[in-house]
Amino acid sequence: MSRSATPLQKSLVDVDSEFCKGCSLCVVSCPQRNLKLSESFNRLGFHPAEFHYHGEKGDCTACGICYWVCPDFAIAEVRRVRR
Amino acid sequence: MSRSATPLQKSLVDVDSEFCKGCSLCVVSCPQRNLKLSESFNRLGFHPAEFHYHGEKGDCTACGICYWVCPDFAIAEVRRVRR
Amino acid sequence: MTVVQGAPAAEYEVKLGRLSTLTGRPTHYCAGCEHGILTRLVANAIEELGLRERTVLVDSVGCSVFAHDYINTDAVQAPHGRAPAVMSGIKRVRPDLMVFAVQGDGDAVSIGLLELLYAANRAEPITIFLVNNAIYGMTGGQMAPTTPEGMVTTTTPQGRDVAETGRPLDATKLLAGLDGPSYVKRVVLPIAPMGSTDLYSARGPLEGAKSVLNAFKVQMRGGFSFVEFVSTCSINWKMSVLESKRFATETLAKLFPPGLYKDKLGVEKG
Amino acid sequence: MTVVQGAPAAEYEVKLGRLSTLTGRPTHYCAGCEHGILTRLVANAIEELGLRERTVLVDSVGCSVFAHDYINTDAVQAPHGRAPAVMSGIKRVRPDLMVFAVQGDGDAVSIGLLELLYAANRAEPITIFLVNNAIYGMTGGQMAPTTPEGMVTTTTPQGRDVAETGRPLDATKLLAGLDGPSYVKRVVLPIAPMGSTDLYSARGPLEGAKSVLNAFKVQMRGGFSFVEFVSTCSINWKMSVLESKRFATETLAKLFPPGLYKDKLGVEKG
Amino acid sequence: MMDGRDFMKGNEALAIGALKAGLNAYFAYPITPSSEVPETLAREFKSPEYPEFRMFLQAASELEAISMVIGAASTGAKVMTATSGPGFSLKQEGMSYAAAMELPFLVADVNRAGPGLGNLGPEQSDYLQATRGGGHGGYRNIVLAPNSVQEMAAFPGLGFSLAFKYRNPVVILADAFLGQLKEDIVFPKIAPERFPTPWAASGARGAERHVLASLHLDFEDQSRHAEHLARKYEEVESAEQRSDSYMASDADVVLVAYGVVARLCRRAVKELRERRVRAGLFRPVTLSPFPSNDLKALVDKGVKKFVVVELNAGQMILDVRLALEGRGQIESVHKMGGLLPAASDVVRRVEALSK
Amino acid sequence: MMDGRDFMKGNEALAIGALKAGLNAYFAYPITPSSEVPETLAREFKSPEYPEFRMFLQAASELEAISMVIGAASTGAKVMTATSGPGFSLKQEGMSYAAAMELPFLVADVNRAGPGLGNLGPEQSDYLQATRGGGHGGYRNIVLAPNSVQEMAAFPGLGFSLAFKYRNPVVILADAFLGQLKEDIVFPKIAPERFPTPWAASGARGAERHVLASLHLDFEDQSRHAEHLARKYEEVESAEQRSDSYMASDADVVLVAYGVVARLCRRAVKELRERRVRAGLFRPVTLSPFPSNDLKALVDKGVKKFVVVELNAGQMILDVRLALEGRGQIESVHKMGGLLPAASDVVRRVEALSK
Amino acid sequence: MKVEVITAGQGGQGVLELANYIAYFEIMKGRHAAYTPSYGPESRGGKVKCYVVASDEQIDSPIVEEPDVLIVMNALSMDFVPMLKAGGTLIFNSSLVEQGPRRTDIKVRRVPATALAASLKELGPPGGGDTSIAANSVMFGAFLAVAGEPLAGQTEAVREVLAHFFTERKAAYIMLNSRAVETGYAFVTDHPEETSAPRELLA
Amino acid sequence: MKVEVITAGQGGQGVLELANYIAYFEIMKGRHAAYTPSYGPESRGGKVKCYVVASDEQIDSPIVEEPDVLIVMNALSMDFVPMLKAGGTLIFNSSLVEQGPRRTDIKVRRVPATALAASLKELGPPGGGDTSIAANSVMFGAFLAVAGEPLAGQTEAVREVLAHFFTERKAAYIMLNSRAVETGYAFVTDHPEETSAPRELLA
Ligand SMILES: Cc1ncc(C[n+]2csc(CCOP(=O)(O)OP(=O)(O)O)c2C)c(N)n1
Ligand SMILES: Cc1ncc(C[n+]2csc(CCOP(=O)(O)OP(=O)(O)O)c2C)c(N)n1
Ligand code: SF4
Ligand code: SF4
Ligand code: SF4
Ligand code: SF4
Ligand code: SF4
Ligand code: SF4
Ligand SMILES: [Mg+2]
Ligand SMILES: [Mg+2]
Repeated sequence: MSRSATPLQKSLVDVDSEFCKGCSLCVVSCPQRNLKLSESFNRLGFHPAEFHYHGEKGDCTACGICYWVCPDFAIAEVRRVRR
Repeated sequence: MSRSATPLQKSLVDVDSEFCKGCSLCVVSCPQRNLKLSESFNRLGFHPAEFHYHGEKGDCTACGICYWVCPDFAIAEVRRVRR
Repeated sequence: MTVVQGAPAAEYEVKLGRLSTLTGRPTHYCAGCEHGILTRLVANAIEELGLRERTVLVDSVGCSVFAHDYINTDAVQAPHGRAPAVMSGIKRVRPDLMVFAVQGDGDAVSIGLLELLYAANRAEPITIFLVNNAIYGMTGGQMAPTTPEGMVTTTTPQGRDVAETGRPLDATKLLAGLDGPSYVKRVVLPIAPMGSTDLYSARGPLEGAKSVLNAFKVQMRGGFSFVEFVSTCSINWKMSVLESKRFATETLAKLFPPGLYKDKLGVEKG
Repeated sequence: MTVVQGAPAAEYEVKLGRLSTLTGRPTHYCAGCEHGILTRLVANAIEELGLRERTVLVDSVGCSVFAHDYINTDAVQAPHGRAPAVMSGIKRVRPDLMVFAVQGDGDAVSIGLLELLYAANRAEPITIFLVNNAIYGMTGGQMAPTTPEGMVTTTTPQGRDVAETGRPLDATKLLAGLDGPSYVKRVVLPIAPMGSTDLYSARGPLEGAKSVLNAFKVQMRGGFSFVEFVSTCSINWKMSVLESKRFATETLAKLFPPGLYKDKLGVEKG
Repeated sequence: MMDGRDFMKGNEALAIGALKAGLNAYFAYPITPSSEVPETLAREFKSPEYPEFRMFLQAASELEAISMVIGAASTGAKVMTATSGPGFSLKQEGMSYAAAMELPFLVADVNRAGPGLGNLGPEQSDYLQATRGGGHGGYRNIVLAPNSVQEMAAFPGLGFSLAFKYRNPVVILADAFLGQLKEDIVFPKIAPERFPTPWAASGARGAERHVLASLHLDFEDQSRHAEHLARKYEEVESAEQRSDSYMASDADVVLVAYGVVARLCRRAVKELRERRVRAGLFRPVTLSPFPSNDLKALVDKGVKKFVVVELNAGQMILDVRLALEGRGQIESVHKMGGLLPAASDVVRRVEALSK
Repeated sequence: MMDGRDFMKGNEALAIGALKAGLNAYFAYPITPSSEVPETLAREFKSPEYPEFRMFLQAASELEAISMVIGAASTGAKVMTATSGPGFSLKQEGMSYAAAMELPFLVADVNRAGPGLGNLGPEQSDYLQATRGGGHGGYRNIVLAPNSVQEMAAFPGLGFSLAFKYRNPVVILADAFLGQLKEDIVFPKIAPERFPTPWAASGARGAERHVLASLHLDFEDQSRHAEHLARKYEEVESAEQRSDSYMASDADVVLVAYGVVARLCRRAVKELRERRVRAGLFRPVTLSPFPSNDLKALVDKGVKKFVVVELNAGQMILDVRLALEGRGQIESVHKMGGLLPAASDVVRRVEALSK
Repeated sequence: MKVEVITAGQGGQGVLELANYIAYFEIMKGRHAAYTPSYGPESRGGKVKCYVVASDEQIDSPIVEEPDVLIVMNALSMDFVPMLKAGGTLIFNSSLVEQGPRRTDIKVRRVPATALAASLKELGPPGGGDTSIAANSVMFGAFLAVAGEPLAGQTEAVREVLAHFFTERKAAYIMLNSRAVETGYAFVTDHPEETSAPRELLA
Repeated sequence: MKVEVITAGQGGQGVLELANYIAYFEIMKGRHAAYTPSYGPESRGGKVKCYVVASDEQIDSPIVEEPDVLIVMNALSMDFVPMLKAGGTLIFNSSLVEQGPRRTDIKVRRVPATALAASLKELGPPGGGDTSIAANSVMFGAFLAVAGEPLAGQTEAVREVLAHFFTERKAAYIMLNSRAVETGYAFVTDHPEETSAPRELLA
């Protein structure tokens, strides 16, 4: 289970890394580039995606794209801080 | 076998009456009305068509319509006098 | 043999006569049925093209299953609906043969729809004649996929309810929508009552004769050809022969409009 | 359960989260496969419509045969190609149920084409999602009826020769040509490379989500709904995952153009 | 009729019998000589007399039909289909799936003469196909063989009981003769049996969900399932053998026949008895399970000669041989192609044998 | 390989074997675990090495495939199709037509675990379906059971010989294990056999025309045809039984097994002999006709105990029982679901039995 | 007591219906009956042949190998005469069959059924039409007479039999057919040709 | 003489190929060999297990119940160790398997196959790439060493084996893999750990 979020960010994505097959769909689809494939392997032998709040192009907006494109339910939750 | 043609008519139609099922398609399609269903029965129990050179509307023209519409190959031949 | 009374045969020439492509056996078809008419058209075209000795008829299952009793060529029987696949099998190993089938609407448009569509889509050089009488003739008048709305059949005793059973399927339209076929045509085959006169028009059979010939020509030129013949089944429609002609040419022909739907090779232009 | 470091769960609200319509089991699908994406879309729509407890999934045979392992509803397995008929059987005795299937292109457009066309023509109130990956995925990459010309598959090692095997069949077009269906749509499901940037567009999955929801709504309103998803099979196409997305969205999408082919009930208008 | 009797064809009786047994749905593709089944049902569809008969649908093919049956049966509904040989062959894949998914339903096969298209006369040539599983994977059908219009009417009820009890397809194996035969019959006035279907897939509704699938990728899973099915078939084998005997217990020669042939043989037995030949008749009512126990019991009682009469080249005779395992002489009388043996022929054969 | 040997899968060998036997055409719908057959043939299609291989076509379904086979076989061509259980079930109607029309061709069934979808492991659960005619109307297939990659390569040739000799479909019944197994094999260098086909429908060409139909509306016609087929099957029965034995003639216990199971049993026999148990092996090579004569001969030689080992709940054992008719004790060892029995299990069972 | 009947003729002559009338009549009398139609290709033209077996007991075989009564409607079907049981009765349609049987061990009734039916023109469809199709009902009457059924008091039963088969649109023909039955009955009673079937045959 | 081998690992590790190399090598030496892949669902990820039986005689059973040699590529596949014949040899990929076997009645060879393969980077695809996929060839080499095959003079044979499987586009990898075979062979020869398999096993 990947837990790479910094506390109290506006929005967060939980990657269930044991479900991840490292297909990189989330990585290439995230408009902010908040996701990267990890260097390490998961139990299935894949490099799972890791969430970073500060993406290459900006902060996670909880847009949900990664959630919708992930074929393996590995993007388990997209959360937003309560207003 | 119906042989109702008068000798040396311009054209003739031979009805193979044992093939005829009396469906009357030739009767109602012949433009000259040269064909009629016989009063008698054939071996199959049908009233076979009979050819008459002088039809209700004129003489047989060897147009072949009866030949083409007959479902039972009972219009065996359409003949014309040799010129 | 017929002898014309007093008219020596020598004085006449046969304009239209017996065909060696017919076996000469009387048919099992009911009186007035288009299956019989088509048999003659087919035999005539085969003879005209000189193809009798390299033709294989594929029997479909329906009233046309008897076709080989009348058409005097080699013949192979297909399981119900599978004639297009059997034909494909023959043609794939013997492209020199002329292969054709007469299928019923149940055979071709119900159980055998997949085989029909696939053979057409593969552009198999074969010829299929569809006798669409809007009913299962041979088995005693059950609903066919082509049965018009409201028609009473033995399995739709209250008339066909399209909300339950779907609308009549149009095979010609489906085939015309595919790239494969070269020749797709629909002909209303029965003789047709002509307005006020009590004469019936033979346009259907005459158009049919031409279409059969063209269909074979298309196959000879390597194309897939298909002609649907809107037909009758007076026995199972529970109509007189002439009533059935009226129904087919007036009502069915509206549901299944005749026409040349596809003619890639331009055979109709001659 | 995931715990966000230092961020008490209470301070966050879940915008998108776990679905009770998913079993929570990891999938057998290959990495990056649209079968997986579609599974989430379907589960999401069922949950959104509150239909989980009256839904029956019909498993087709193909990679989607595993669907019941992931989608947490009642399920019945159909023989290869027969899902539309099995669904019809269910729906005819239990019109209160929501019945859907995910079919592959081999399942639906090859062996099961007749069942698909007939169920559509009868306007069965069922929903079919077609995953068109242009190949037989589950069985290791044989030619499908949707395989584009020239594509190498294990049964077309020289590339598909359409002169021998026919042109790719377009199920969406065939269905749109029938009266029965209420909703016929084609969506290019994979994420798509966007011109010069190295970002991929998620329009496919998002459009997919909407289409799945609409398809179910159509069924709820008594209509037959069908959505074809142009998809990938990187494993059997022998491409990397991202190469396969490019091929699907650029090449396949031309052969199978996306669009709303039919929307009798106007669900897309809202 | 005033005395509560009806006069109808076997096929019609099968249809009405199914309705009286609470039939919910019928899906089939027409084929002679079974067509009166759908035709009768089409007439009764939506009749207030059979409110449980919710669906009659003519399918586009036998494949579509059996798949619709699978779908409807999955929900726990009482479903039937009827066909004849060529159509039954097409249904074999579906039958295999259904057996694997343990779905209860009825299939009537009104056996015509075959193989191939054959003709529309009666035969019993689908015996092995029906009893041994014409489909792949080694499942078994339960097979009932009516021999009268009365039984054509009664066996749908019996069939549903067995189908739901064992969660297995039941085949009613009739033939063209029985289908067309008309006799006077009585429909007993009993309410349709109800069967609990806790396994049905018809929406989870708060309860556990049900998955009806025949896929078991794991070898151990599939093996367990196959063993479970095998045990079930053994249970059926030991509990459900049914047969009829007529003058068999003191017989020297016993005719073995089912269906309409058994009636012809019953007549032959009477004639033989008149000629002082101690003949008897053994009629399997279930063809699968084959009533081996009752047949063996006859051997135990001293019967030594058996004449198997059937409308095929020798199919049931294999089950007779399996049951007897060498104990007793077995002769075969058969006829095919739509023809029936004459009772007098049977009499002659038995007389010859008993000399 | 330098020494003329090849190393390939059973499925590949079947394909190449068919090509070397002069295959003209192949029509099939892919199904695991038979897919290497079409895949191999697709690769060789249009290769100059096999000029007689004129047609490879992937059909849209098994129904289309078997119908194409019927068409091509009608012209006298050498045709094959391959499939597995579910697909074989779908082909049963076509098989029945083909048997009725007396068409020669090959069908390979690479048996997977069933019923239904089952899984992709090996089973022998299509035994009765293949040997007893899974289709309607009481025809018979000729069924060959290879047990090695070498036989997978050789049996298409044998199959065509039998098919054309008797004008009957021949089934090569393999299983998932044999299909996937790779072994070293040798293709003998012999020219493909040619078969006269005076009956073929391929254009009359001055000669008498040929009608290949299974329709015989007249009962007497159909009866004659059915009797003709029955006589043919009897002829096959008496002339074509094939089997292999291994250490069987002096054995106390004989294992009966076919296909890959026979190889496992051969190993078990060796182990048993090492343990001084006089075990032997009887392997049916033709499953239909079943080699009853050779099996009976073993009883005549004094073998009293038989252990039938098969990958199903007990199918071939019926043929063994029919052959022995009570003479000898018969035990069954079986495994299903893709699993194979361990040779050691077999050894244990036989040891227990021989005590 | 058991009686076995074969009716034979050509498609369209109402041979099946005739057999049905007989079977249904027997059932109405409280007996068991089995009726077997011609199955097979003959049903589309050609010969048609039906079996009827009626009995007080459950019927063993519905197949008739040696009929007690054979009713023949057309010339071709005289082929079945050899099947007739010695001492049995042949009733044939003398309107269409010229040549009587050769056998001398049977009783024979010539009934000009087609002609008798055709003579009932006034009961035909309005506008006048061929009533010869009621020839089968004439034969039903003839059968009843041969079987020694007293027609008096049975008119109602006969009508009920007909009503069972002539339903809906066809109900209009009940009158014609019941008159045809009477005609056939009367004809046989009035022409005690050769010898009549013994009473006990159907009793 | 007969040798029975099981190769086991995870999809993508080249377990099937490894077994193929062994079988083909045996055949090239003029012996008979039978190779059985994992069939079934495992083929898509999960455990993969292959049998190889090689023998001078015709092979009875291709099924391996008690292998003489077991080659394990990943941790999960150590599950197969109980199958190994007493006295047999286990070769395992110590790069991915931390925990050795518990059994003491077998010979054991730890070969860091993945690491050894990865170290052959210079032979990888141009632009650098992971060569750890050649771990199976390393194991092939290890097997040859364990089996007592003299590698000297066999390089050609090994190359032929590889050439049989690496065709067309894949031919580029022959070099990498034959070096990997040598590496595996050398590793085993250099690390005579525990005890080595007896020569006669494969002779
Ligand atoms: C597999 C199978 N199913 C059903 C049948 C029965 N059957 C024979 S012909 C036919 C349909 C006939 O209708 P159609 O094809 O329209 O031909 P028609 O007789 O009307 O010309 C059917 C259902 C069969 N012979 N085989
Ligand atoms: C009757 C039958 N024939 C063939 C098969 C083998 N089979 C299983 S899935 C499949 C096709 C898979 O392709 P597709 O439907 O496109 O699904 P995908 O896996 O690509 O999603 C085939 C041919 C089968 N299971 N049953
Ligand atoms: S929610 Fe949107 S922004 Fe955040 S990681 Fe996912 S795709 Fe990127
Ligand atoms: S899309 Fe899902 S499976 Fe693919 S890399 Fe991202 S989290 Fe992993
Ligand atoms: S040939 Fe023409 S004119 Fe002459 S009879 Fe025939 S239809 Fe009439
Ligand atoms: S069309 Fe032919 S069958 Fe019909 S009446 Fe005329 S001749 Fe006779
Ligand atoms: S049943 Fe119908 S289609 Fe068949 S021959 Fe008679 S009229 Fe023609
Ligand atoms: S085989 Fe193809 S379709 Fe199937 S899961 Fe893998 S990528 Fe998806
Ligand atoms: Mg029709
Ligand atoms: Mg696909």
